[in-house]
Amino acid sequence: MAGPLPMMTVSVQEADFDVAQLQEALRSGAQQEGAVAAFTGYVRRSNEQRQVESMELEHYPGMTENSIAEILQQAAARWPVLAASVVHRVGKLGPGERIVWVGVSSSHREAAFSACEFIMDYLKTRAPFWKKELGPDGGHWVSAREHDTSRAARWQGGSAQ
Amino acid sequence: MAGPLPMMTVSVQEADFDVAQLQEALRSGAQQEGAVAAFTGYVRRSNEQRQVESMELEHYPGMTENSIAEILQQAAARWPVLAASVVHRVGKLGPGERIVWVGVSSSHREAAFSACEFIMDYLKTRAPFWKKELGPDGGHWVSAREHDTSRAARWQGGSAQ
Amino acid sequence: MLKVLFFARIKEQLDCGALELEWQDAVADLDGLQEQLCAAHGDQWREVLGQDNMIRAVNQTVVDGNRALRDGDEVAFFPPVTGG
Amino acid sequence: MLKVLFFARIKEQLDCGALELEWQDAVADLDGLQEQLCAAHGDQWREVLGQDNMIRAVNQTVVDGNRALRDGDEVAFFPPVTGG
Repeated sequence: MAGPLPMMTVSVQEADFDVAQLQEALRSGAQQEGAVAAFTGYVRRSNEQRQVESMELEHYPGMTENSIAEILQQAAARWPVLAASVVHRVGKLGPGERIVWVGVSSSHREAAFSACEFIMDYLKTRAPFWKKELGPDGGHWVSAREHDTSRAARWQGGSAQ
Repeated sequence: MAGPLPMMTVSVQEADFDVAQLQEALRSGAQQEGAVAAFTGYVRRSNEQRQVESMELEHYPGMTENSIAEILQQAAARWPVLAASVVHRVGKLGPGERIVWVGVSSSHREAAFSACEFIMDYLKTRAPFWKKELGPDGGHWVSAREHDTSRAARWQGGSAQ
Repeated sequence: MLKVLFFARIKEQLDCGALELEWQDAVADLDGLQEQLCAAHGDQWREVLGQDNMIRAVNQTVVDGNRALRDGDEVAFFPPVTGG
Repeated sequence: MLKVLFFARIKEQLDCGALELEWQDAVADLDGLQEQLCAAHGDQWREVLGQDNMIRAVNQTVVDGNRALRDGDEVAFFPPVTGG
């Protein structure tokens, strides 16, 4: 893409986050230009009829950050991204808590939407995180969804927008 | 759609807004379930080589709220939306200020993304708002973009997702 | 009585945001109302309201083409929208 | 020396998160390393590491199929990811 390099940030953290602050930081990184598309994922309250009392999020330190940075670079190569950020929490989380935030700033709203959804789809299938749900019946590792793999696959080959 | 009716809110206001608060309100309306896709639009700092010192946003009171509510209902009829909100500012705004926020909560992230983008595309072409940019060369009514019309048109006919 | 509203660039070009018109047969449809307004206010109005991309709404719903009007209707003339 | 890591369900099933292995010709590729681990630790490891959807990464990059290894490499075994 022409112009200055997009600002890209990745954070893997135990702490909760504030979506307004993250969005302000994203905008500063884009010289206060561009519209923002953002996605926030939360811990489910139940999954496949099982009540979720809490969730343990494990990851592969080092590989996680690198794989997300690569996902962001792929997004910036496909769309005119001004800035992109991913924050992903790890450790123990309660039902309804925020897990992940993805924000993309672009002068073109369709690019902001597409890049944000692309990043989420790849995050779901490429970044080494694993969710374990804890409930009254004990622990249960969340299964990967075939659906997520096919969502990610649809970005391959086709046109950029 | 099965299940409880989605919570839908529309606000046309002069005051600024906090995206984190709006997102919390959206989540409460969805019984704290579902992922959230959100879009925030901002006043440009320049447009077509013209510096923007401020912007006047005019609207058609009554029709604005009704047309946005209709857009939200159309989105909820196409996708499994748990809650959807639109906040749109009017009056005098400075460069870089927030103009519009659209948030959609859904248990399916692709539905959240699609419904949010659908609402923005329709908002751009159906809701009676008009932007006037004020700069060193005087006032300039922003022209409607053919591109926005074609973005909105692509939702017609085709499949829901 | 018909309530007629003008917005944005149209309002500025006509220097008029709203007016009211006594009900009469000549304004029993949108085209008739527009002709009546142009006849009463002159060439400037005829030029502005005749613009290609003019949008007309009746009772806050956009109308394509002509449409019958009833006593008490609210009619609006405005340019393509540019919000969001 | 090879560093070998296990994550999530695999880590629990093996009751092992990480181990180190002296460099030797028998572990000069991924398949050799996996066979060496199974031979050393028994049927439980053979069953767990032989699962269909096992993902293997070398130096934090996912690898499809076999791949040569070098002294100092970091190898990881993990199930399909479920973040986001």
